[in-house]
Amino acid sequence: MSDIQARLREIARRLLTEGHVRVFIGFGPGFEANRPVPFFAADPDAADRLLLDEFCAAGLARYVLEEVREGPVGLVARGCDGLGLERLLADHRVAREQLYVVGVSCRGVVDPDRACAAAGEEVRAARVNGETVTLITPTAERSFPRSACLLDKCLRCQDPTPRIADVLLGEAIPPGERDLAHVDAVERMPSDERYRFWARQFERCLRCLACRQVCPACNCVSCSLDRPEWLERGTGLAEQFMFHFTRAYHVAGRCVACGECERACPAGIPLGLLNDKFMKDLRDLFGVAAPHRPGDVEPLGKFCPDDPEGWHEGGEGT
Amino acid sequence: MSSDWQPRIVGFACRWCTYAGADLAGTSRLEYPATVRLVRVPCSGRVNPSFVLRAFQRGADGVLVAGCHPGDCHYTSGNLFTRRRFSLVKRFLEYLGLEPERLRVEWISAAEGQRFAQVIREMTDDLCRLGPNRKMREEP
Amino acid sequence: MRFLPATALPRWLERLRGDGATVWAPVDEDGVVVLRPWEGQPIASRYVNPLNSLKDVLLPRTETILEFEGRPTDLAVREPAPPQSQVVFGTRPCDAAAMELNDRVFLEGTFVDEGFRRRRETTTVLTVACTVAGPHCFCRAVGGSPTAPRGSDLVLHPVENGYLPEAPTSRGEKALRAASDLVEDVEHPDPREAGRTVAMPLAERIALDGLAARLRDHFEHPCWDAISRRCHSCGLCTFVCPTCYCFAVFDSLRVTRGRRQRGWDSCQFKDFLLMAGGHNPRPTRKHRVRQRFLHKLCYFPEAYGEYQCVGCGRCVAGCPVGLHLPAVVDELGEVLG
Amino acid sequence: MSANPLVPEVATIIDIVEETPDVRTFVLEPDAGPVFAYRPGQCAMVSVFGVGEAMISITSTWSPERPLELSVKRVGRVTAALHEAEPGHKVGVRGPYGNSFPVEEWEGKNLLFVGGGIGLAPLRALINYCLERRQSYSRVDIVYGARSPRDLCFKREIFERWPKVPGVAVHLTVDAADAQWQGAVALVPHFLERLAPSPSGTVAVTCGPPIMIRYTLATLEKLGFADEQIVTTLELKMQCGVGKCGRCNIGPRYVCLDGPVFTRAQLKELPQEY
Repeated sequence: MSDIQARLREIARRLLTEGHVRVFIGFGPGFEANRPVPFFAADPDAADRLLLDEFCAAGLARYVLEEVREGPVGLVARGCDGLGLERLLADHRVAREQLYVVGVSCRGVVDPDRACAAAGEEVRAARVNGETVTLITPTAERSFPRSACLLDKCLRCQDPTPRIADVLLGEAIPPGERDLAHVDAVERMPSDERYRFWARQFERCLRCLACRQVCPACNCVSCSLDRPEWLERGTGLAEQFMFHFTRAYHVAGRCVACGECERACPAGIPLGLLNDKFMKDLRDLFGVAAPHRPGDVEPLGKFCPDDPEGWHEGGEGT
Repeated sequence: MSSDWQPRIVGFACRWCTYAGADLAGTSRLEYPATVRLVRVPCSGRVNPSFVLRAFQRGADGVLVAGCHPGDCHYTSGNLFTRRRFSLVKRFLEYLGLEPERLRVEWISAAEGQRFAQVIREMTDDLCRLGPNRKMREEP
Repeated sequence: MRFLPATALPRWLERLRGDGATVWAPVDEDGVVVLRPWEGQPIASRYVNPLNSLKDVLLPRTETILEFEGRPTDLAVREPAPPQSQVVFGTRPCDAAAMELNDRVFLEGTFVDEGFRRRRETTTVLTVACTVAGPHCFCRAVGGSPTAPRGSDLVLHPVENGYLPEAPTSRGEKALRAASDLVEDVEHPDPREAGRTVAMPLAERIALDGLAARLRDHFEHPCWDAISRRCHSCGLCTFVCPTCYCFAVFDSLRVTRGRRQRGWDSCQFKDFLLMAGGHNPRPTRKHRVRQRFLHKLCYFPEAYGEYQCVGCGRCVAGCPVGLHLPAVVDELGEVLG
Repeated sequence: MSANPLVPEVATIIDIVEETPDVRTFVLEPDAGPVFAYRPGQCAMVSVFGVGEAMISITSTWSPERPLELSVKRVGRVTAALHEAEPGHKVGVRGPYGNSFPVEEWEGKNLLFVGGGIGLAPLRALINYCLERRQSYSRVDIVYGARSPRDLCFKREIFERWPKVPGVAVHLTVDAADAQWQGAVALVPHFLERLAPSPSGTVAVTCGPPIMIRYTLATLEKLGFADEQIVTTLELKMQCGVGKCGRCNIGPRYVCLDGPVFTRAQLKELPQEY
């Protein structure tokens, strides 16, 4: 990665020096060494503080919305960031010529808490290989399965490489199939148990709106979730269901599966299970790619004359 | 639950077909339980899925979304969007734990008074078996 | 010194519940530890802090102020019944201290916040002291300690197979009386001392001395632009914070019946100060992030003589972009010297 | 009355006066007991049950038997709902909130009131208070402007009652005249500059939309008014009115407790965030 980081800095410096972009968005050092934070390099020298490692967790696409107001933006993009950018482009929230995308392939981001639990001490560095992750601690260097180290969102990733890069650093990794098996497990529950499962999840919801604020698909200028006629401010269970139903439905067919909502949720609500349910049914009923590729007509913005009637074939173990 | 309990069904009915079909059921003196309150909408495509959830929130035991048969939409294609949308929404509400019988989507034309009455009879039977809905419902 | 065996815990809580109180305890829900009304379910033991703090108990997410019924010309308004007594088990010393900070806001000054007062006076806080600090903890940097009794009615110091209870208040002593037959006498050194040796690396890294005074003159400092730039304007930090208390008042109406409630609100939401005419005094992230941190680090100390932070670490663990209090203190320290 | 400061008293609207196309004065009488005592400049939280609450400055001057008057411009959800209300309707009211104009400190001085649009509402309470104690104050000048003649509030007072009081001058202006308008056509700050009142022994009190206040303050400064001689009121979003909800603070000050009345000197001490 360090070679790619050096090339990234070089490109960012050039873009800023030549005035192609006003700001370059990437990652910079965070308060804790294994938690880099989004960083905005506004001058060529700041480009040297850009870093790129296995701990860069936050999605960057959403920042573009605000940053392009002042001029063209450069940014580093993994597969998930790339899909987020495609979402914003398809929604006409930004224009392609306002962006300079430096693509990198990503094999997964290490969750420092999870890795620390696996390694038993603070993790200083990591290498993500094929099926294993090597964690480097002050005392040892050991390998663990991906599921013991990576962020949840990365375990189901289907797009390691962005499709819209202006320049790609390193090798492209071909896209795969999104694994939606975790949806099946919920579908198999009896309906009362399923209701209790979701009620328990939603009861924890603080309504902090982090899921919406980090989401590249939740880019509307004004949101029905802020309007009391659509969503009352009370936090009773009924309103929590309304909130989560509305959030998930409004990104149905538009969600790019970047997983940021779930990563951001402080209450550990498995928001991916909601988004992926729509994704699975869109795939099974209407043959929509999972996730739907932004740019084509949205799956809920069109129809086929011979669409199936999905309500006859719920096929769930109720 | 007392034996004379009757479910409350909120029916969103397209004015061009189902609403007229319900009228026909009435003028034909067809018998069906008085369990449904119809909300007339210009097209089944007007039914925002939030309406359905709101109805359950505020005390509906069942919800019917009904419009013109595919191909017969007064606005050409409104019900074709409905078909896609409610294919997903119905499955999603079941995924959240709602019993499948509580939400029905039906195509009922202005001539199908019989069909309307039959759907309400079936729904009422199903809901009587299930009892009052408590899921996603707000505290009274 | 008194000793409460861990095995006696459920029986004790059951007795407290039997007295008609709602008992809250940390339970593990799908891997997330949450304070919940306890009805005999297994009590979580391995946690740094529950997702929700004492704030959830004393200043609930939503609370009814009044109910009304009738027509516009003939309307009856009634207040809800006063809250039941509550017992909270398993809160940490930082959260207990946070409630003393909220006491300053809600119980002092021209007006007393009646909703808060009633809950506060009928709630017994049974704190479980910390024997280890989590990676995000920094209570020591803001004057707290893993074993401090501030804000607690009873502090339970965990030792092998049980707890050493310490009752700073008579309310705590009363709660402990319900366990008088379960408590044994043991010899043990002062358990508060253990708090001094708990390693807390994050607390070592931030320096708050004199920061309030330095911030006063830097309202317009350009650093606020840089600090706030990565903020997504969600309300996560404010909602998980045990000391943040901002609320909104809102009505709901069902034909002829309705209620007025208050519920948590966040100064980080863009419409927090939006007025009916369209004027918004804090229209940008910079305004809002600055408000949050100046409130905690400058305005609150000016009014009450201490920082509005107890170092619970929830913002550190939660913020999706690492914009939490220690990070901001660190960044401010760099630019303000 | 409830021990909970957030619980309002129920009051009945006994009269509604249409001041302008979008301003109405609501005359309220609490259903149980007399109106709370209040001073000029203080506010009340008014609520339409089922819609919400809004902080409104009190337009009447207090006396034990006088009903409460609130002049409300239709701008948002609550004020729109109030405008839909009719006499006989019940509303909630709680208060009084905030500080008030330091009228005792001003005794013996000249008073200059500068109002714009609905900004005359809090000034009306103050002006009537001072005119009821006419002998305590020296010369009184009332400068008032609105967008158009029909947008001028409290027409009976500005045209008839106030000008008749000895030593009181009412100076009216509009941004845009209509066919009947004989008076000045100018923005309030410009109009004020032309009138050029003397700062000597004078207190200037100004209330109006933020943009008018900004330029009025500049004009007053140009005319030689010191910051301590200039008084204004602030308006910020409020939810509780009792210093708890964390909404209306400007730095360490709460508008609901420490305001809404501030001197310009006090405002300069605060972060510029209002």
